[in-house]
Amino acid sequence: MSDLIKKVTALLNDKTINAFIGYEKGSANRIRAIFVRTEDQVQKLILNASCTQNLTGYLMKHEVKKLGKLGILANVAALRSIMQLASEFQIKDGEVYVLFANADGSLTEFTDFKSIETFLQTTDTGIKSEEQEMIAKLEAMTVNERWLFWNKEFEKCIKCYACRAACPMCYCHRCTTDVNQPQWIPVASHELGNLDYHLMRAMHLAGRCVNCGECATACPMDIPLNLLTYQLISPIKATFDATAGMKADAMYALSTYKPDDKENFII
Amino acid sequence: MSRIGVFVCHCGENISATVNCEKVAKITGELKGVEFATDYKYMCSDPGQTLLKEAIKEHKLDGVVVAACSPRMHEPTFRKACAEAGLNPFLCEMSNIREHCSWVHPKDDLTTEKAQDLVRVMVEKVKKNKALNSIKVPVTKTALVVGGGIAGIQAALDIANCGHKVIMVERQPSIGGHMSQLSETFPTLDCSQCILTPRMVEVAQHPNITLHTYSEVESVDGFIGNFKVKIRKKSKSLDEHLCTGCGLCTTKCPQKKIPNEFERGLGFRPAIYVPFPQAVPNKPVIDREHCTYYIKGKCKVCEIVCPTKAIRFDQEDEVIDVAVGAIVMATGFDVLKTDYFPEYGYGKYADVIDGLAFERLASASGPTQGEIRRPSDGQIPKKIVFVACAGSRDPAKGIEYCSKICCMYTAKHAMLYKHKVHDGIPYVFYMDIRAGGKNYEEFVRRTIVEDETQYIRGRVSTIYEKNGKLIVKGADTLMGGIPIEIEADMVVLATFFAEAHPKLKPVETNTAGIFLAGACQAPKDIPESVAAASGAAVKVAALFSNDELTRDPLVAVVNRSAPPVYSQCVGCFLCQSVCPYQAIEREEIKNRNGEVIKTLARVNEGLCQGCGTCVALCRTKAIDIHGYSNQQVYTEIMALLND
Amino acid sequence: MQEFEPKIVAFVCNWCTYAGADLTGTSRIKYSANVKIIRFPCTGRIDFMILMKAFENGADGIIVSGCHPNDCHYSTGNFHARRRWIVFRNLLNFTGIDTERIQFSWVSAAEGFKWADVVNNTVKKIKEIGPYENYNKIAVSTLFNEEGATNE
Amino acid sequence: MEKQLKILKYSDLSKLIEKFRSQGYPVLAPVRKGKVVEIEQVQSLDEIALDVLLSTQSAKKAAFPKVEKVLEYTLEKSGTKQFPVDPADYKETILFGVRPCDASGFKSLDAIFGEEPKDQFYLEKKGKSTIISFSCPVADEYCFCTSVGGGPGNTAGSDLQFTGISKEEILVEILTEKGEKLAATFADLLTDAGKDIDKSKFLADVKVVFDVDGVVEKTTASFNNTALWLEQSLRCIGCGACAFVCPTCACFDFQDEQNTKKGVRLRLWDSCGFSLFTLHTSGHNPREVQSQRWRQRIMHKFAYMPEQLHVVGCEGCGRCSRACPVDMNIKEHLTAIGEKVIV
Repeated sequence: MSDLIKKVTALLNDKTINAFIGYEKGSANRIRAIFVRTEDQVQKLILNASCTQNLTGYLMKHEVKKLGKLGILANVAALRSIMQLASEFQIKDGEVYVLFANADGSLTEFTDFKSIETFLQTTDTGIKSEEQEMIAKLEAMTVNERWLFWNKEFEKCIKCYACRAACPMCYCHRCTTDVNQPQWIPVASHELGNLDYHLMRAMHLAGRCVNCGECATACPMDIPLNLLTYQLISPIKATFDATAGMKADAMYALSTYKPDDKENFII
Repeated sequence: MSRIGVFVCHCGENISATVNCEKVAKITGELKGVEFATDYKYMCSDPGQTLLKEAIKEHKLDGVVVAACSPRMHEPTFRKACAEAGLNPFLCEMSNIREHCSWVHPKDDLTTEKAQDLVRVMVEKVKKNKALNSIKVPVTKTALVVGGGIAGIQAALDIANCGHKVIMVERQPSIGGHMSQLSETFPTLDCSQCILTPRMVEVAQHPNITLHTYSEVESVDGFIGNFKVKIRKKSKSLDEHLCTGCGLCTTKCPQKKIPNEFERGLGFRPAIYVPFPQAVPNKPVIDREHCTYYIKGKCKVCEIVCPTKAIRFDQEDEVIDVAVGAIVMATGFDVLKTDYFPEYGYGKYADVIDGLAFERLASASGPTQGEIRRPSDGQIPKKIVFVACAGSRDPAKGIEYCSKICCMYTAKHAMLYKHKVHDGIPYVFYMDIRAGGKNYEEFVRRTIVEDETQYIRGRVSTIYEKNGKLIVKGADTLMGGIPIEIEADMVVLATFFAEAHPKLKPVETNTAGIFLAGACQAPKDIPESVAAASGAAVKVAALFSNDELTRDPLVAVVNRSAPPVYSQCVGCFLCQSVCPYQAIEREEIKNRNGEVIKTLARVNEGLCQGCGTCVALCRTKAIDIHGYSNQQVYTEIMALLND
Repeated sequence: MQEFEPKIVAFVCNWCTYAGADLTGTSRIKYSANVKIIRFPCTGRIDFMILMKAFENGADGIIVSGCHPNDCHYSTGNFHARRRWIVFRNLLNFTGIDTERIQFSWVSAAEGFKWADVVNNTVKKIKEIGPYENYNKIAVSTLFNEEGATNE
Repeated sequence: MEKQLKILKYSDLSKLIEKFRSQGYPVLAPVRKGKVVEIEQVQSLDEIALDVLLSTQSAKKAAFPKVEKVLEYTLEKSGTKQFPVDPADYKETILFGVRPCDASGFKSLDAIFGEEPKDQFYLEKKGKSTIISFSCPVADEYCFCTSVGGGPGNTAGSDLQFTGISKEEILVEILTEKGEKLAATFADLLTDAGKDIDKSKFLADVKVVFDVDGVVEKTTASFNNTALWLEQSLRCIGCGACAFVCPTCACFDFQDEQNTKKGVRLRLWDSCGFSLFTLHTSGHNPREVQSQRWRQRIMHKFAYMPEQLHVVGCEGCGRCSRACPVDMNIKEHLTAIGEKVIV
């Protein structure tokens, strides 16, 4: 019996939590979320290198919340999601029991925000090198080449909103794109509607994205959506010294300011 | 279906010289929803406004666009006219076809087309306008007066005599301000204390005035009519109710050699002290920085000698919250710091003093009992130099404007000196003599002619000490700029004031309900300070003459809907962190059991000033702002770009 | 061939730039008629989507202007706006949208001359760059009377 | 009509596409785009990805596009002027290289859009499409066509079906008059096939995993089984990926896009998985939670459509499961429902 199964069994037994969000084996070698409440379900829990999904989006889901006090198996991105959600008043301290899976398979438990913050201070939170390379490749293009690149990518979009549904930070009940007075974002999945939607979403995630990559993973049309928000991470860090999801009481980069913020384009 | 009226103003020829106003009216009259369109010579004139009102009634208009000058100029005019015709004033918009069109473009088709575009934008906008009602906020009819100098005293008494409550806050242990330091006042040479003291007492005894001395304003929140102020009452180490003001403690205090601020450092005071004999309230405070007990933990002589046992060493600062409807800032001034005048040796040579210090020397209640004796050795100076414009009218010192009152007080100083030291010679270096005011010119003349003061037009370049004398070097520009050198016994600098500008968050830029009085605004002499104070008091009284204030309802609002959604708001409160007015509040939605089921943002419309920063940031578009709503601006963009 | 007359929208705050443009008028300083102003209470109010809407409705260029830093009527609106533009420009640039077509400026109520300069220089620049064809290809107007536009 | 069998050489496929093009037919076929495969207009055979298991999206967009203009209008002072789009204004089109489940998926769409009032936009497009399907030589574990009455060589809905029978030859089944008419245009490339070709030898083996009638019966009876729907849908994040790749999902939304002068009315895909799908203006939402939406999705396909339209709204293509970001596997869920004892 793995440490994880032992731990979760104990948590459920002593009623620390009512349900635990973890991973189970899915179809065709996929890994998927499981909401563990019973002994049978506990036995299905797995933990391996393929368990990369950021499960925190489920913490915002109505019917999952209804299961009672939740525990969650978290990776680094998930910890940061929790911090960012906390800073936006969506999760209260102590509301969620967090088990973190270390690289060696051991578990660290977090019962409060402070300990997560401390942990994150010494943790690598950067984006992957291949993502960095892709961004660099795009940045090396001309403006027009980039336009054509994204045009081609957005053309594929079918507005299924899987990116939004998978994103832990897209917890709004009514997204801007669902607002129709005025209809800021065309509902239609034509070129303009797609561009508007993805620009809007990227902008709303600027300074909030914790680079978990769920949007791109979720996209059935294989659009590299994560690059849009990832690209903004380093300028926001460099210009405003802000990184999303590092502290539970952090100020959002775009709702604060410094009188001497630097720019070079305003005349 | 809208019924919009378009009124195109010629503004005489200001608009019609380059814009074809008839054409603008004709073309925009064809827009969907426009019921009536016309052009007229002067829309803002009486007949113009009548035309507007008649058209509203006749054509049953539900929206009005006036194409004329800048809305910053006449928007209130036309909104008022609409209201008089029974149309909600917020259904009226203006297109700026003068400042933004006719005045900046040549007479050609493009200019007329631009005017049409600008009108079309407003026609489409006004279709999305909503009838709004002005916001009413109650007025707390208590005024806060910050500063207990002559301006503050005057303002407080005037407001109190109008029947309103006043709270006065003074930083020093006593009210009276700088005027209490003055010896005599120009141009009548009345005794300053004699005029001031009765007014100070009147403040203390006035049933409508609450006085907090040795206190400072810590924070101001809120808005006109409804300020919330925190006042820190610094500990006086004294039970004021028990203290009779007998003064025994001040005479017995072993710590006696503390430079006296009131005397500009020319005299000394003990650690427990009353700043000056006529102080109001006439009760001492302990200066904890210098008190032996607070420094060494031993002494308590004052406690021992106090007949009423009023000393309280463990007393702490008290912070009180008060609600006021208006604030009068009468924080006065400070004399410019000494490091502004290194070339004059100010702060370096004991006998180079500023004007206020000279007032103390000349004062009968001052450190020398009114005898002019120089600080260094107590000798009576036989040659004295007064330097006017020290620091003012001098860009190099950062202050380009005239300090205005120095000419008069320098003349007064020279005169007082001559009256007290008959054989002495007063010199005055000046740039110009600015003696505008009743009996002022005569006063200066008297100084020059009767009191034989040597007026030299020129600037002093440097002052240095040599053999116990102060060498004053300057030039006489009326004598072709010949160098002048005077061996003086004492120098008085008519130094500039550093006005104590109010710095109040969060209302530092929007000061509705906050008024300025006295020298905190600009250099003023006593009559001017008093006049400004009375002016501010009238403003306050006018404000307090209403039970409610009305203001434009162009504020943000968070949408609400039926359960279970309640609002599009998800409660991320990013709006709260951008709001410069703390106008975003948290509203908890509770179920029947009293459990919180949702927390929403809510706008306090009394606090909101309508900047709309929250609106731009809201991801769910739950916040919108009246007058510049999402619908309105979106429509404006579409209308502008789709002709 | 007729000269290209760009459509340029200016989004300005009421207190500084709008008043500055009023001053340009009262001072009778001439500038190009291509630029038309839409008034906002504050640059803080200007949602980034407003810029997108301008392009998709056919604007060739955009001016966004407000109070100088520290001079905001609401004390901090322009600071927030500045951050927003710093980020949004990055995003636009990354998605291949031509940020040369957006001119940001601070124009105070006293800078009537500056406003005329900002307008004239922007018009000149956009005339050089030409119509915004990339965006025009996907603009709202393409939905109208376009054979097969919806039939994939 | 009676089915005709012909043989076409692989080497002539290129000519075949050229022929279609030269006759002016737009040809829609699967095209590889990175990891996804889209059905798009092609000019030549090289563009077509014939070796893929399935296109990412189904072929339904040929007759039911994701964005479809139905009306233009102008906002005049006198009122709104309408300029309806003529549904008949659509070219005869060839849908080439799609799978049998795509072709048979049109049965469901035909039933839905063929109900009164008939949907001319769909019916015109569908009527003008000739479908050439390719039977499936391989399948993956998401496929379950055989469980819902289809199969890798199912010819329902196809006008022509191609089956590779060797490296050189393709068996061509001419199934409909429309197919026959089209086949006549390339008769020169066809030779007669022997009657003894066993097509099934060339098809993938797709196991039957549940009894569809049992699933329909049990789904119909499970409306009030909230625990079942909740348990199955806890993982669901409420996106529309499943519906948008589905060959039979037909829900749509109308949106007007307009400026201050004119506008267009668009028909757009919609999904019952979205919370917004049933949201009333009042704020009330009859399907408030995701389990109710999931129930709707399953019941629509396996209870309401069989009952009202006499078709099962599922072809077993498994696209929804492949596209699902959180691995909601419909085959697994249907199997579970089939096994469930209804109380």
